[in-house]
Amino acid sequence: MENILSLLIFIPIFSAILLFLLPLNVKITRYTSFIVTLFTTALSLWMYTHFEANSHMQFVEEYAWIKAYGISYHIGIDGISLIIIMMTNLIMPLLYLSFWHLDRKGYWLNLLIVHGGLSGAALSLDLILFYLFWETMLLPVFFLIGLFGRENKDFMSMKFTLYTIFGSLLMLLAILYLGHEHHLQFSHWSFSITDLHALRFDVQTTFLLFAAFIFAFSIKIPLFPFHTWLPQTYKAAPIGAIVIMSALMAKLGVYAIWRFVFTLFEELSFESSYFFVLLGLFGMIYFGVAAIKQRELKKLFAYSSASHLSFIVMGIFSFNYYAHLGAFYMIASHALSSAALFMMLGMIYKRTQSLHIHTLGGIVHHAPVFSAFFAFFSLSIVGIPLTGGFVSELLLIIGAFKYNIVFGFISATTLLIAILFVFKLMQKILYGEKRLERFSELRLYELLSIVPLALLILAMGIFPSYFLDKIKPTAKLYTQEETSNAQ
Amino acid sequence: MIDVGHFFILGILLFSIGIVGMISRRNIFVMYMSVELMLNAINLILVALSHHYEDLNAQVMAIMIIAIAAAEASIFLALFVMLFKNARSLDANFFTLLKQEKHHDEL
Amino acid sequence: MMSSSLLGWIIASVFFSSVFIMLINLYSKYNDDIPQRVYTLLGLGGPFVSLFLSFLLIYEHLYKGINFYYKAFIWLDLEGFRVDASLILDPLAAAMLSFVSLVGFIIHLYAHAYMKEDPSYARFFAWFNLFMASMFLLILSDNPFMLFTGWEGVGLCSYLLISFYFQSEENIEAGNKAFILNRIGDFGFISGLALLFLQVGNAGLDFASLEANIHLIPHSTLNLIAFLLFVGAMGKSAQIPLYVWLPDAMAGPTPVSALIHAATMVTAGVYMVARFNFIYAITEEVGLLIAYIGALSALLGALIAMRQDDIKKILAYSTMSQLGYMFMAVGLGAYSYGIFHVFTHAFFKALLFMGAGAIILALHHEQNIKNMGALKEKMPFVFVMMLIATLSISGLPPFSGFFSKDAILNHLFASGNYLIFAMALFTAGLTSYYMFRLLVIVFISPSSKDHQLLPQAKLIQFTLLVLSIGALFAGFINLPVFFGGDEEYSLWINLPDIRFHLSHSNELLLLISNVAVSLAGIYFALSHYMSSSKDPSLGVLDKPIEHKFYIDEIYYAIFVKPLAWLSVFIVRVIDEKIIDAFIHTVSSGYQRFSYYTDSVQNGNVRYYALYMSVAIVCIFVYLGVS
Amino acid sequence: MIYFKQPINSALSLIVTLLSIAGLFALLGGSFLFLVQIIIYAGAVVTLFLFIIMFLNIKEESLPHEPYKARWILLMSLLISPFTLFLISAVNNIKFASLHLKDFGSIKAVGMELYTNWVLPFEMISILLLIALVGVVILAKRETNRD
Repeated sequence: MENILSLLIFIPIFSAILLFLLPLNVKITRYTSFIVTLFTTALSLWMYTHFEANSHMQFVEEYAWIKAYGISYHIGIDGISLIIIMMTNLIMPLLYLSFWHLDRKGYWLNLLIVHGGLSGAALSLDLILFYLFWETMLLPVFFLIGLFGRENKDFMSMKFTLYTIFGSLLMLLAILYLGHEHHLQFSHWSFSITDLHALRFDVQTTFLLFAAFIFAFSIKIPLFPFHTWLPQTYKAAPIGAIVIMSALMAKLGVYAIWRFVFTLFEELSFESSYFFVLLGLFGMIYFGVAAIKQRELKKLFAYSSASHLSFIVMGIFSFNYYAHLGAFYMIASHALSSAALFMMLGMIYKRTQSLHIHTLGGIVHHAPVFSAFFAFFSLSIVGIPLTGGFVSELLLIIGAFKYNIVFGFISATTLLIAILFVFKLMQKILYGEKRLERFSELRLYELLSIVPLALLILAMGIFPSYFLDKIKPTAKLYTQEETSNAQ
Repeated sequence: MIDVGHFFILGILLFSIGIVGMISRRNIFVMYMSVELMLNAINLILVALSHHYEDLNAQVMAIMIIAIAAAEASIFLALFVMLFKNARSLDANFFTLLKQEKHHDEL
Repeated sequence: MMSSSLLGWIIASVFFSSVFIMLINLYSKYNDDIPQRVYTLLGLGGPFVSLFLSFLLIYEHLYKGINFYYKAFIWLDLEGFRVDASLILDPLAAAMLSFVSLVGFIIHLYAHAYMKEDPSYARFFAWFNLFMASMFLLILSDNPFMLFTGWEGVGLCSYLLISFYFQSEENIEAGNKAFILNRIGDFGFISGLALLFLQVGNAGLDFASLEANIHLIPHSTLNLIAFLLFVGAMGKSAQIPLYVWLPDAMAGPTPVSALIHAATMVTAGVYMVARFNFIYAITEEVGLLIAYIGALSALLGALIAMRQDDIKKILAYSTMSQLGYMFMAVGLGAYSYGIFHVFTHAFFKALLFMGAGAIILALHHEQNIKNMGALKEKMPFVFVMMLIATLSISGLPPFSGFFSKDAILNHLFASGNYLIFAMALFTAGLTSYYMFRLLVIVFISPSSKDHQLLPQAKLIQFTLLVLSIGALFAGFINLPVFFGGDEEYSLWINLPDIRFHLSHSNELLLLISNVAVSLAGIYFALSHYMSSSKDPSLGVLDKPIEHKFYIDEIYYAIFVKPLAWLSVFIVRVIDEKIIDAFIHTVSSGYQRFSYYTDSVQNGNVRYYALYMSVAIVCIFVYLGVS
Repeated sequence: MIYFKQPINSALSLIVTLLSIAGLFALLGGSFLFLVQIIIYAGAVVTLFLFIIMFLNIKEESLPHEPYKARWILLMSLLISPFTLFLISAVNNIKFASLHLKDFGSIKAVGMELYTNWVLPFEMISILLLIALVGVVILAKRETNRD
């Protein structure tokens, strides 16, 4: 199983191409793609068990690809990419399951391609390769929104795509510049981050390159003030695309900051940490407050996601062990919770054709099981103890206090921000006036798609130690480096 | 004394006049004639070159051009007839089918 | 110290009974109804096992004098941050455990009778048992993080149970309010924990290690930590300024009010302060603050309770007021008295609520005392029970409330904080006044209506009887020296109390004054309400008291409205009008640019030729120049 | 030629120009071209032109309204003058021999060239003419009046 990472990336992509070329009907496509994702999930679980708890890159594969320019096929996995990979592979089959009724072939194919793109982006250690996969996962989302979205989907898919491509093009420029600079300084081309790590620039160049990378990633995450595509895109996008964007892609932005920005611009990241911690905290409160008065559920959770992601960014820029671990853990726990929530929003939409708070209400009278799960997942994003969210919030708050006591206090308001809208939301749509004529209870496949998530969230809250063991060394390694730099 | 250079100069002048006529006038007939004028200017230069190098190839080329011009003239004129029948106009500004319809997308 | 997995089973039995009820209940939504006795068996069996185990362990603990502990698993183990999921049974925990499990089980029995007809019987017991599990975890945990887990758990269950009757939006609002205000407290709590951890956490996070290292923290930081932790207690125990949720919390079923919002959960704040006694013992400034807040809350609660008409709200304000007493005690270093008052309060307040519940049930869910009256003949048993509880809360000897309240008042006086003492004493008078007002209006004063009463379940009467024994005699376990006892309870709990010595004559004087103030309150209440249920005027205070000093309105104006406004402002103005507008201007700038370049390509071939020749000319000019 | 309002005037002046050019061809020794120019251009093309102009029977009002014709021509001349001047100055720099009339470009010589080295393009031109012929017939026959 030396090539397990490549398998994880290319099995979905190739099966998507194959399914596209073969004249199969929707049913077979659906079954095949579901089995493919189950297979990758099994592979990833195998990899998880064989992943050793240390901070080195594991399962590394490196082949020269375009030799003349030093572009190589270089992939590997460490603690933080492990999280992304595991989350991707856990959520994807469940996502398929929750849309079992959907009869559009393109939907499944696009999801498979995004799946491969996500895995690829999370595993690449070569900047060009990374850029390739980064865009690979963007285009299917463009199609998903454009083909299966609603309302002003055309406009929003364009806006989303242009916005993110604009960011990533700046990043591409920066990547090319880095390779070129490597050529100048070491007289051969390379785009591998381990090589580029050795480059040194003057202050201004570093700043510009840093800004280009940060710009690309903060659009994807999104950070204030690059977030305005988010609520409208979520409103227009189909649920599958939202689950991917919110649960996985946004996290990938954070991951990319960690993997590339911190590696390449270690000192500058450290020096600018104050700014980003502040931005993260500001974003957390800003988006959280914005969510309070949202009346469209997808927009509401869009702001809520943004709030949590800002919080995660605060964590990784705090540069200490606890904050890093908390941020990692929140990447996982929030991915699970938000995936589950958006999947449940999809179920609501399927039943009522509406996601506006005023049209919903009193679901609990019709569907108590549905309400129980919805309430559980809502509470899990609030960070109730015994859910993974609590552990991550606790670690992040401790990390923030360690960074700066005032920021610590601000970060502790995270306990308040989310509940302000989550509880109102539960009141309006689950309880409250009985506005819906009927609302059918969860079906078996829907239950199957969310129960694993619920169990995992609980397990993450009750036995965090078990999950954290694998990622601890990665988080520690970086902070040690950072602290030694600080001294 | 007149030498080959003067033929060149004449050719250049004719060509320029052709360009000026082509761009300045809106009458499609005049525009077409300006094109013909430019072709002839080129022919003149070709023949002058042929004389200068004492090489017949250039003359053959000029013959080709004349032949093509003849073919082209017939098609042009057929088109003109059609255009005039359709639009009752000889105004070049009137025929702007190349132009794209202006429409305002969002964004 | 002795390890015993039974400790874990105290929590696990209620927790699993809750989980099983939940699962069976969810399963039943797809299939036929499950007979109610399945739920009853699970719902009452779990707490019974817990009760049995608790008393087994407490008995062992008392008999052998050893503490028990149980380490389930490592919850978190990071470098320098190790939290075990471990439990400990020391005297303080045993003291809490004893009455929580006992009162909890009794209220479970009561709830079984009370909720029998409710279609959501199963849901109720699922959450009730989950609450018990969280409460046990809160009490038994041996480190602040597990305590916080239980702390949040009880808050969550409290939310779920307050909004139990979710058909009405008001109840859900009340639940939301409770949870949000609790969360504000948790904000303080978790900040305090984070600071505490960063100061001394590396040496271990269980209470014993924290206590051993507490002297390493600089005093100012410790003050901050102590204050932040107390903010958590403010939320949970409904003290000023975070008390407003407690009266609204009465929207839940009455057993919930009895168990959660009177006997157990709200006292968690007091328990927490007592748990952290090693911090509060050396931060006198914060202790004094706590005492003042407690005194103000006690006074405010008592004042508002004077003019409430909803029977459960009166009791809620009274709870707030009694909690104020507890905080006065723990703030000024009398931890064991505080816990002792928690202990006695659990009995008489639970009894009051359950009596009130019995009345409410009998009167077809009528809660307004002005619509009641002259129930003494119709419900003599309940009347006696309520009378016992009322006498107990009023602090008349020999009822349990007397001993605990007297001990606190004496301590307040002896500590020399006469202002606090005066407020507490005045509150004591108010307490007996409003409690007797309630009692008299409900049972004695003439009623305009003739109520058709529902018959009383035997089980309810039995549970009332059991509690009334507690309300009567619980006080004797901490008999002060003055009465010939030796404060066995305080000695057993073994907290670092600050002791002041009062002379015998002073103690006698205090005793007389305390009782006299209570009697005066009773006298005023009786003299007024025996004949009519109309409230006498209090002059200028009438309006503010009736409107609860406008606190809800003020909070709404200061916090809720601006926040809602800000939210709309962010989305409508900042996001849409500023940031997005900017981005759209940039992108539509491209569009406008393309509009102009587009008009160059006007479809007119002549112009194309023109552009071409312009380009050619440019090239030639360039060639000519160079 | 480019200034006349009526296309027929322009066409007539074009004939004059073409004939003059034919004379110049003769001066340069292209006797065959001289003939071709007169026969095909002046004889066939421009005649066809005149024929069409007359056939269309263009009225005054259907001529385009060109109020700024003179201005356009002036400006274009100015615009194009650098191009022209540059080329002229370039040509002036080259030393050319004076005209030496020889028997050069006779019909036979041109014919030899055409049927040996240029035979393939020549044949292609013929096909092109054929295509043009067919195209014109189709265009002219098409029912064009859509209104």
